[in-house]
Amino acid sequence: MTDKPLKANERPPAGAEEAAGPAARDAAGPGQACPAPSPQERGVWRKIMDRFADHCRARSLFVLHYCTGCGAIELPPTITSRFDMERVGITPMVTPRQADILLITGYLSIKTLKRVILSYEQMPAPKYVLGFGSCTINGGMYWNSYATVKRLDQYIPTDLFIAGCMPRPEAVQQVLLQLIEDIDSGRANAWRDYYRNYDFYLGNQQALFGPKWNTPTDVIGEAEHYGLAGEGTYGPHTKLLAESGGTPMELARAERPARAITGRRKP
Amino acid sequence: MTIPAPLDEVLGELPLVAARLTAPRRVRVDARPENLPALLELLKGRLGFFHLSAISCVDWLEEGQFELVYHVWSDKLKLLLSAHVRIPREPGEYVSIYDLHEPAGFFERDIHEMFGVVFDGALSLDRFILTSWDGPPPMRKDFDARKYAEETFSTVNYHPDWLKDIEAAGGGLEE
Amino acid sequence: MSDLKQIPAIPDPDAIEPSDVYDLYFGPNHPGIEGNYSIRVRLSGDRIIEAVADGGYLHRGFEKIMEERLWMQNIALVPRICVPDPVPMEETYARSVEMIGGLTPPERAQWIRVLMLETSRICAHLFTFGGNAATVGLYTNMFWGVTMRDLFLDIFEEITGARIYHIYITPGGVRRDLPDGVLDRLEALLDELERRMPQFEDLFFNNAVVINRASGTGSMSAEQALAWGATGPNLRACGVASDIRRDDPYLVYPQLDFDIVTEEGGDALARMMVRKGEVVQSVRILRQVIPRLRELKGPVRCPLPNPLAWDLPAGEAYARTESSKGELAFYTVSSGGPRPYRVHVRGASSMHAVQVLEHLLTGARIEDVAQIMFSLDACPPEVDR
Amino acid sequence: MTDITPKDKGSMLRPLKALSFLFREPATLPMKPRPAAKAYRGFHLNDWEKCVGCATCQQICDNDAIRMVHVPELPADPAKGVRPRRPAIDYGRCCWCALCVDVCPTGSLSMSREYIHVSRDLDTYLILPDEKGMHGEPYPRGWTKDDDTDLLDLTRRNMPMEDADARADNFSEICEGYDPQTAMLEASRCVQCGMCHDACPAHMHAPEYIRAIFEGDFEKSVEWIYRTNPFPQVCGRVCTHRCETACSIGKRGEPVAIRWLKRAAVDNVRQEKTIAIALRGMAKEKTGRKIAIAGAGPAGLTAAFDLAKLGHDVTVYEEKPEPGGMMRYGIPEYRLPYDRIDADIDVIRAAGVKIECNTRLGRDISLDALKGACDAVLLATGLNMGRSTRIPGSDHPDVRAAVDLLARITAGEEIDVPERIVVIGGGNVAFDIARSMARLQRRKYGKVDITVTALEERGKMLADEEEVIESAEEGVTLVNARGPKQVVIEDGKLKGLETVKCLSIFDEEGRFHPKYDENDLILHPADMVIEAIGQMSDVSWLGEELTEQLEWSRGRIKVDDAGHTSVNWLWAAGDLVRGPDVISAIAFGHKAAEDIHATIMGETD
Repeated sequence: MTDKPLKANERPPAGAEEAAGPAARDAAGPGQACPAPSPQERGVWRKIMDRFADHCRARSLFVLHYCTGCGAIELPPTITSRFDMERVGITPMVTPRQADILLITGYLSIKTLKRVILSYEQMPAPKYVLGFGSCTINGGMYWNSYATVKRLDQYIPTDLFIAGCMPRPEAVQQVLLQLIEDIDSGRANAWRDYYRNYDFYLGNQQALFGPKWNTPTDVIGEAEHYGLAGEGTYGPHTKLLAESGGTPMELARAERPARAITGRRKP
Repeated sequence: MTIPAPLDEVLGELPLVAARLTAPRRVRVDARPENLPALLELLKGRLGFFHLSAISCVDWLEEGQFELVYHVWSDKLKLLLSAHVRIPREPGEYVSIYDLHEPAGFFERDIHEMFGVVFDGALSLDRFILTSWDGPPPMRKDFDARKYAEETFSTVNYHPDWLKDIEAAGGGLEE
Repeated sequence: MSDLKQIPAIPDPDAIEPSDVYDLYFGPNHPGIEGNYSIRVRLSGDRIIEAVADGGYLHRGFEKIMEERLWMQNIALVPRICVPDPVPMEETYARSVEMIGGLTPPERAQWIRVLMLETSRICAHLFTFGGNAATVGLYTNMFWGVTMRDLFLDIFEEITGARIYHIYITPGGVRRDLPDGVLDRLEALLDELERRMPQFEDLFFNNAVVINRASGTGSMSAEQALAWGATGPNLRACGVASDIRRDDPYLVYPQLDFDIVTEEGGDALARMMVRKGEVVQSVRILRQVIPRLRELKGPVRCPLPNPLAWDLPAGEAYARTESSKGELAFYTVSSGGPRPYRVHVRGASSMHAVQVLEHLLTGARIEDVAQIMFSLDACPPEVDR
Repeated sequence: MTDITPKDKGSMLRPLKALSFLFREPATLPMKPRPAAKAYRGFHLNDWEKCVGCATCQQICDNDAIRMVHVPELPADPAKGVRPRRPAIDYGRCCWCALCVDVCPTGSLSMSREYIHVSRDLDTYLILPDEKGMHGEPYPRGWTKDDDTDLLDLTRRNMPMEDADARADNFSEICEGYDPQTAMLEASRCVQCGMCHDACPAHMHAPEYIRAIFEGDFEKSVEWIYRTNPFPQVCGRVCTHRCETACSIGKRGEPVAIRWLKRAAVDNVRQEKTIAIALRGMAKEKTGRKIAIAGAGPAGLTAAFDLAKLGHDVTVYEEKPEPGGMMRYGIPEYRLPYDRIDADIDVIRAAGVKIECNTRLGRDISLDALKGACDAVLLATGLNMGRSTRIPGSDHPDVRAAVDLLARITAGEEIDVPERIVVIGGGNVAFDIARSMARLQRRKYGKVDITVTALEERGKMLADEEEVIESAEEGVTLVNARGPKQVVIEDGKLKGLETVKCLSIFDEEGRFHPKYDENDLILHPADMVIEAIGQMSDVSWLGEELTEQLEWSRGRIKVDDAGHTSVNWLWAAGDLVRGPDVISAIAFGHKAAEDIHATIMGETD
């Protein structure tokens, strides 16, 4: 909610463009999964290890237990007896710190988006984001609403989208199976894009939350740690972080915290 | 279909604008702003209109008025009474009825948030939904949600292969 | 009852050492929260001094965008307002439009609507069973509840063409007639449900864990419930026999024979008992509706102009429905145009999720928060709209 | 509730109960998509054969999810109401409500039972649906349009009409017209797709004036009508309504009664109000230019009206005693009452147009004189001479031309009505004269004996369907697929018409070249044969000099699209140069007026 111009349609710097192999088509822009690092970056042994890690990782995935929108109503059926996802090692997890998958189940109000980004940044890499239904793709039913964001992939990188309003449990099954396959074959690398083009995503976030927007996670530090920091990581928006210096708690307080509307009236 | 006698009697005690039966078990009362609280108090005290179902607000931009509608239900009469008052859009201030109906706390807060109406003596006018909103109260008629959405959010600019082919042939998306 | 249940007086905030008092953000990302909702609690030890409901995470500005869409287009929008129980939304909107336009749906359509409403009530309650059981650690129950509900969703899919968002009830009737044989399948499913009810009973309502955890938790008196604006099952759990299907009847409910389920005590257990009773009553209603629909023939929609050229006369209507959560109401205003001038949604949970919840949480213990919220069956999207 | 105690405080064996569930059929389903329900609302299907690109789906979509795509290789046919456009669905917006399916006028849209699409490529979420489905795999059809779900009203409000015996012996108007209420109901069927606008030669704003009628604002409706057509009374009655042929509602049901709605609009507005509305946008000051128009038919008067509104000084010269041309002298009164024509012409007069009747070019006033006096001359004299079949005996005095008879009936002259009449021709004119004579016969003899011999088969008649039906109701006999062979004459007296079976009308190139079966002969006994096979123009008044100057093409004056002849100051419009019906003449009049204005004003500045 600020007059800052929106960066949504701005192409990110070259970080995401170095497309290779099957993922070439997907490197079209921000939010699309960007390709795995090219061979010269990592040694053969490391690559084998990566493959092995991916292979194991794909067999046990925790879904963050966060019902962001109406699509969440189809999650209980998906994880319980009828469409039992535990068959493929997928089960809900209550804390972001131990979750691998973040399901964005439909529309995101601006207020929720903040919490989603906080949760996403708390999740340890590699992490995967699935967009449920029309609302995450292009606004869906709420295309002309003042309260919901229209494009998920402008704010956090998204691995897979699934059509539907809302998607049936079978569809959810399919997207999860697809994700498993992508992880196994090392194609699910959207999370790298967040580090590679952090400035782009941060810019879009700031366009909504104001220039003082900040999170407790040191994303740039992590980017450097993963060796993913590129020219897309730093930029005009990341500069603002230093100046803002507000923690989410402070920002939350800045959100005029409500008082209870029950009990005795405050004097 | 007529207004039940006891209700008619109570309504007679106040200088009201009008009262009529709009549907089965639905009575519309147009009240003057100054005597609406008294009306609700009478109804609650005498005829068992205990349950405040909702407070609705309608923004009549042309008339420059907010219309506040208090829907109260009486289990005794099995009747839903909608009391309408019109207050000037500017400054848009009215009295709270929290002391009479506790649920009003929520509705007044909501109306304040969505229309910017200030209720004197309301329990709390804190933001509940739009905590980080700094635009005008969105439910006002002069707030153009679509324009706001177009300015604030970006949408996908599709360009699939089949469309490229059609464009090559001289066709394409129409506006 | 263990003395753990004896809730001491709420400590006076000023008397407490500041170090002893702390704020806790409970949700929105928390399994104990139904939907995307948040409660900010101020605790002294594990005792809640003050609870502040914090909603708006699911705000989509429904009332605003409905003003921009045609009367008929809005039928696609309304079910989204409350996900777990969408049918009453469609019904209430449709009825408010009918009241303005002076339409009366054909009789068959009215019976079909009742069928939809009661089936949806069963689904919603089964869902709540699951959630509520999970809050006391009984996951089997959740699995059963959700799976049972899913079988009903199959019936919905067959009738309406969608599992959750049916977009089936339109102003003037319903969109299409029932497909052949669906009534038989529904009846068979009801038998199955009745067969399973004792097992639910056994596993949940008759379970020492549940009883010890739930009885006395988040209890309110009838006076409090009325004063705080509680409606629906939550109010009936305090012994108040109030039900819009009886008091302010709509559709063909006057012709139907059912009881208003009430319980004493107004605590979490009582609320769940009421829901259990309502499932039984809904089955009873459906058992009356199905044979009626078998013999009753006729149209399911009254003729309307094409939706693009459909202007409603100027007017207003306040339609109320007894949803699974409580009193659901639409206040629709038409200025005589192709679109609504104003639609105000009175979500059934708007009281339960905010002030009732805040009241009940004050003085409760932190481990009871989830259970209290689930037992109120508050539906956040209804509050945020 | 605090005293409640569980029935059993949980014995140790309690868990064993679980064993009873061991043998229950598991609820878990195999890990693959189930087939969806019969009426499932999955991805869209669109039958491109049926779809006409009317974009009604786009209008109903509440999510702005449907956008029309122009596909060049598709056929475009405004007359039939077909546009080369197809809907594309944005699955980043769609909510699967299927309102587009329910509202689709052609019923081409439906939904499949396919519901899974997973991709990270956003471009795959914009789909141009066809019969093959989202991913080209065959899935059964899900939600389709049926009588319950159809949101459109496919039956038109019927027009109150005099029944056959009430009308059979008089010339009073048959159709009584819609009352405002019925008109509004009929207007509410329109989906505003605009096919009618494209199909109409004059491109009338039908969607706009229908919408205005639906809103009950008949004056606004008349205003919209007068933007493109100064003859609403006429066209509201006798227009060939190509708009209704194109109407997308007519693809499955009865098209919206656009013609009757136009009539209802003018019928429900007072004449003086109509005049006031029609003259809106009238030029404030005169241009001082003078323009002469020959022929007060639809083309000439339309041009006159436009030019007058532009501030020119316009005079129309008409040979007949009354203006209106074929509208008055060609169309019988029971279809188009004369006072209705007058009503339209009064509006045109009110615009300042001077109409001088009983003035024939070449006889009463010469073209040269006009050339000298005016800046431009427009010829719109139409086709006023009946064409002859030139079959043996067609020169007999009892072989008449339909147009002459019709004109004389209109003029109120006494014409001899024999007992038995045969009409040659299958067009509207043939039925006009047949039905007129039928009325006269009924008056004279109390019975009707008229045979219409049409070259075409019943299905391919040129005349409007209602003409054929109504004439039958009035006792006119129709004989199809008969070509005239000869008029049988015995000692100077006409005995009847001999016709021969017609096998085909057009040859391979589609030229008019009928083939006959010479062995299949029928004699239709009659005392009078009327030829109604078309008209031709009499341009003798042009004079040799001008006839030399002008370029000709196939017997007609050669003009460009705007009616400008090869002679600089001379324009020609209407039937004289191009046919065939009133609305085309009106359209032509507009074009000519525009061109004349541009040209003569262009000369100065």
